[in-house]
Amino acid sequence: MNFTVNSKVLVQGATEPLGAMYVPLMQAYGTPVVAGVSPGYGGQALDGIPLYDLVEQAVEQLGPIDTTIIFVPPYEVLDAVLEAIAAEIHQVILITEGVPPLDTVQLLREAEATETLVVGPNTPGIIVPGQVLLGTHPPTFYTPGPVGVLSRSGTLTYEVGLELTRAGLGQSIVVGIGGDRILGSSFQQWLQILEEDDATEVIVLVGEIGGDNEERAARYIAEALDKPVVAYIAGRTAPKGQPLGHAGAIVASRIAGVGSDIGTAESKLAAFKRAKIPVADRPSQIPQLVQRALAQG
Amino acid sequence: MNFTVNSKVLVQGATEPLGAMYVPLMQAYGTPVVAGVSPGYGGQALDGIPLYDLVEQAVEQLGPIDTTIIFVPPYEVLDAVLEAIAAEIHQVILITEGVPPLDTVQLLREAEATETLVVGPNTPGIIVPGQVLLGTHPPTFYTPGPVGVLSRSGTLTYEVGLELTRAGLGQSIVVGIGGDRILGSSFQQWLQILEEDDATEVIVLVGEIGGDNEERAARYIAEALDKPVVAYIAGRTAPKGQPLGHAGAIVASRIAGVGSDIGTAESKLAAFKRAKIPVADRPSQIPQLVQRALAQG
Amino acid sequence: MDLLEYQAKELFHQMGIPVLPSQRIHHPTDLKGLRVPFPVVLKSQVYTGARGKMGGIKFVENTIDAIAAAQAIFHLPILGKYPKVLLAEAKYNPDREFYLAVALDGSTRRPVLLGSQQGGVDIESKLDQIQQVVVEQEFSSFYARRLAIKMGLKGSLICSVSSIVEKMYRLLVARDLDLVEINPLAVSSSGELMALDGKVTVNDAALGRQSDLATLVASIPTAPPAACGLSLVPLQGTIGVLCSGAGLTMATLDLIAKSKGKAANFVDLGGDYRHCCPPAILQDRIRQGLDLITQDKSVKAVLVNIVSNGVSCLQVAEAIASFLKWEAAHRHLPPLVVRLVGEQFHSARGLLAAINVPVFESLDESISHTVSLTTATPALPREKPKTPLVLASA
Amino acid sequence: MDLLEYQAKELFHQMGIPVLPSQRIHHPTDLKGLRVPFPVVLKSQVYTGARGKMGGIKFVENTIDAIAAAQAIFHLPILGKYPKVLLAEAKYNPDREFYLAVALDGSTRRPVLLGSQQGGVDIESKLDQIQQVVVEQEFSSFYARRLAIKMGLKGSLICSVSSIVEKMYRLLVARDLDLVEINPLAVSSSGELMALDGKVTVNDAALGRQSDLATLVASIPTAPPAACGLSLVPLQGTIGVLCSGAGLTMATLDLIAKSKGKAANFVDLGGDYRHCCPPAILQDRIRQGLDLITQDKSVKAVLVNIVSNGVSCLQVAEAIASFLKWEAAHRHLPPLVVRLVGEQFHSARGLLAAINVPVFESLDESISHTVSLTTATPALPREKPKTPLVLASA
Repeated sequence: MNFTVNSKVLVQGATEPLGAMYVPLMQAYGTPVVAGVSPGYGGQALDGIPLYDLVEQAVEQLGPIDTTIIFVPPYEVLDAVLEAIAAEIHQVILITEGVPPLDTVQLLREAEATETLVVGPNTPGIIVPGQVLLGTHPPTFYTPGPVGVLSRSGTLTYEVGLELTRAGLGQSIVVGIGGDRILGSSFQQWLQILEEDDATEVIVLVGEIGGDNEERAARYIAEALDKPVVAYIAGRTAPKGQPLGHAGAIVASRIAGVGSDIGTAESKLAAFKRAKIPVADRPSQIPQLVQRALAQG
Repeated sequence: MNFTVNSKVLVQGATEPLGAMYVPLMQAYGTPVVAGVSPGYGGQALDGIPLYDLVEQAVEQLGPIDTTIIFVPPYEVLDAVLEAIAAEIHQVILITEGVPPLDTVQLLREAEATETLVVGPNTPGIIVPGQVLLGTHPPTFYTPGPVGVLSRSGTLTYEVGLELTRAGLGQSIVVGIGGDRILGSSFQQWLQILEEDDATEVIVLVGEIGGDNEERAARYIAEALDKPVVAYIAGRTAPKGQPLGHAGAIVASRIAGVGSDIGTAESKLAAFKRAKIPVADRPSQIPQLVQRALAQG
Repeated sequence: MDLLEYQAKELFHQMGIPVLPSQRIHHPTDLKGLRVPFPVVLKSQVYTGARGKMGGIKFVENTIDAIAAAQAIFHLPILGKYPKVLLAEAKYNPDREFYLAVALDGSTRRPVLLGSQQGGVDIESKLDQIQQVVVEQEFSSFYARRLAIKMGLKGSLICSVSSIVEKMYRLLVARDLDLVEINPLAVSSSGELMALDGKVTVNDAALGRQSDLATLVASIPTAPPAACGLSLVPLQGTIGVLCSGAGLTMATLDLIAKSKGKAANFVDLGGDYRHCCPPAILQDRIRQGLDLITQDKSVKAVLVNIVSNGVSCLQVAEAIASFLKWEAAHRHLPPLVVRLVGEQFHSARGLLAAINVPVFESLDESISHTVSLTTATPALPREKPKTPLVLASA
Repeated sequence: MDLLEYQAKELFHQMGIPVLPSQRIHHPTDLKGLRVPFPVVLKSQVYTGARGKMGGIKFVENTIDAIAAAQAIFHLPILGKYPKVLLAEAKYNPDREFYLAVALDGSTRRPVLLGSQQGGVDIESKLDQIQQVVVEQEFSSFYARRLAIKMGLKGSLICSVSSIVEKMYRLLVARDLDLVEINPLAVSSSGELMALDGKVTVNDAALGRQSDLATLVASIPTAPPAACGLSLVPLQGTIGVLCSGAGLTMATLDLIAKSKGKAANFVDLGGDYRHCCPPAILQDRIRQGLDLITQDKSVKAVLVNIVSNGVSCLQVAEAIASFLKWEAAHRHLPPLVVRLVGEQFHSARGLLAAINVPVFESLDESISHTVSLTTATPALPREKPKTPLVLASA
């Protein structure tokens, strides 16, 4: 894993509306964006970075690339990720929302086979405050410090970052794992990474109803984590959506090995309770719980 | 590579007409056929070997299996090979003729990713005379000895084996690489194996018109082989088939790096001549050339 | 988005999954022209697996009984919904009933095959008997046979059941589905298989490349709007909520409930990375969202909570001001409370203060203020509904 | 098996590859009802890329000229074949002509994408300008873009050309094809692309699961028989050859030529591992093969060379004897020479010797004997054609 200013960052879909909007923001923050890829734009430049028609051309010209940030439209995401993997890029930040889940399944099969880290899809990406912005986070909301933030949300992550920053609690890294049901990286994977990250002293986990990511994270925290964790869950009062038939409940419950109410706020809160993880009632309560965890740590 | 009596051999499609016919012949020769797989026949037996519904059940019951011989119908071959690979069988003898080439491409992608040796499709398989029969070769045509035989044909391979045996020249191994355009193992791969095989002193290469397998083999022999090779080419007077359009010629010629007459008898004979490999005029002349090669060696 | 049973069965039929002869009934009198021979099952086409217990399924032996039964079903609400159409299907007497499904699983990040020999109406009580096979690599038929073996099938049922599972999988992939379920899969004494009921869940994100399904889904009255359209979710309270991003919207609704307020409805404008609605068009979407929310007469106050990296506070404020200017001239609007953070906050607050719209930087404060507007009956004068007229006349 | 141009273009059209408006012409008078506006190109529908040079393509401006041109083309043999149908197509004036193809490559064991900016009639002389991309893993669009870049394309042509290459690839996979070629792909000055001529090679082994293509191919007069049917290949000489396996058949034909004999035709019975015709039915196939071969009046002698592990020599001999018994009663048959090896050789030789059919174990001897029958005019008495009658009366 290399998310530092000493890495090389590529942007796929640099000339798409979202790409064109966020490339200058990332550059302004000091992110080492070395090139953009947009088929048909090869030879042109965008905000001072060269554009290529193919990822492999960028690699050929600029040497190995560490991370690619993907802004291409949803139905082009699968191809963009396969192209990046074929060019031996092993960190993919997949910003785009609306990727058909079967495409995500297919790109993750290839990512697993090649040991490629995929963050997302449907994510604000990653910010290492004071160092590097790999996504859409508003930089002014964050400041360097000891709190690692993991979240399934976008704007709610900004909100939590802002609350921490205002309380004088800077962040070591803020990771949006993505809002989709099928995701490249899980809470569990990132907990493992942050457990070993020297800059991180406490972890904030921002969850949502749906899926079993929080339940699995809670079990993992109880079993394997030494650093303190503070959680928040959005959606306790959300109207119930259409359930995914019998199979939805069945799959989640069989795999998580718990009751079939998996995915509800109750299930997630119970899982955190079992794992003795303090849960904030509201975003503004998070800094207080973090401070308490830091004081005990 | 393990083609000995100390290996475990599975037959997929054991209850298919071809499977049912050749299983007893292979057993009679001493081939260690430990099980057959035919969905729906699990729990039954065939010629004293147990039948399973799934390959993984056979592996579960009998431990790791070295080689699977596949007799299933053409459109079921892709699935059978993927099933064998998923059960961690790394040697596949693919007897079936008529596999759609795109299925072969797909199964070979998976075979390459898992370092699985695929012999065929459309092949009589392998015989190690006096030891093991993995395919449809008529055992009485062969006898142990120092000649390694590599062939793209079926019955013509039997013919060549018989000529050698009658001339008192036994065989170390006889391999049908298969008659299709897309094949799992190439002449080149087997030449490399036989070069290092202590039992093999001379190699007979039985080629046919079409494709560039012989041309590539000739180049490889000239560059990398110490053991003597004798060749034979069938089809010098065959009526020209429908050529495969421009692309057919182009692909072969660009890859082989030679003229676009690639695939013709003339091209193959010229390639052998360049590589100084003696070519028999007729099958009955092969033993004589082999004897000469052995005498010189 | 779920398809109705008859739509799911049409897809099954196209894939070669066996279904019974059937006919759609739009009106009870359609039964006079019934081509399916009696006895026949009439089924209410609504979205629930439990309609049988609620009287939505009836067996009939002749036309007169059928018409009477159809009239009853058309007038029977199931979970509050009346069917627009019934399905008249041949009656089938299964020997056994299996359960089969293919779904996407977030934990393994793979499609999974599910199956049980104990299918039928009480599947929820038999969850622990359902077997599961994860499709690790590219699908191949042996995964389906693996499920059949795990289900405990023997002999010819291994291939006949796995062949149906394979078709369900191919349907899932070909049509970008989230779920394909057959329950029950009837098994006759001779081993014949028949999908008696089916469920298909379409993936909304994929509708843009599944034109057939998009047409089908559009015909369903409760269908959600196209991917990037705005959708108003109605609730039971008095506060309208306009928010950006699903997580923040849920958090906002939670906070309202915690402050004893009740949301009347909400519109989620979406996060920063929707390809079809980039931040550049957020201003338009704010105006549309406010319009949707304020059409609901039960809304006594509106909370706008926008957090975005793509659009400044001032741009949001301008969009709100422009909505108020245009709309307040035509109709009565409830008071607005705005919560903003980020660039140009102070300019934004100044702009909205000028038209008497309070702006907060703290989410908690914005919520307690909004809730107070709907609970304290005598509203403060400066938040009375007609204030925006000041701007309209300015 | 190649498709005709109009069939290939129909497939292109289904895949969304741009083709010109066109109409099939079965008879010159069909041109009176032509819906394609003039000027029009009339093209002979035969299998060769060089038909233009041979007069098989004509441009016409009006109906009278068109009918005359069509009559000429219908009566013009191309490589010995007359067209059954012409294609009337709108005339198009390309700015440039590209070459594109997707094929299967035996060396890399992968599909390959091929392309050049120098397409058109003289492609053979420009082979070294054709760029190639091997589709290593599962196909994805970037492989097609990689080809476009290698071809030297820039700007919007990268995506427009690669989109056509992608469609060609998807067509290859969806229809189990060996080759999809577009030459030329016309490029207009505005960058519009149009497939002016196309070639599609169907894979015979896959026809069993491509029912649409199987129907199409069956309509082609020179189509080969179904996968396991027997096929007689006609040649110019006097010896009929019945043999088992393609390699052995070719070797046998080579040996006949080496011995100054000339093959009249041959039937390859196939090897030991065809799923649809296992050794168990080899006896039937031997009888059918002999029937096909001996229908040809130019056959002066028949060589049967059967090497099989599935069927014994005696079984082969029985099949030959039974054929002779039945057929010789009805018609004159040329003399047979049989070459066998393997189990029960002596019983087989005994059986056939009894009906005066010589059996050899050596391939070389069987061939020199057969050739001698066709070159030495006065045949030996014991091989005279009517000998099998001995058996028939036995």
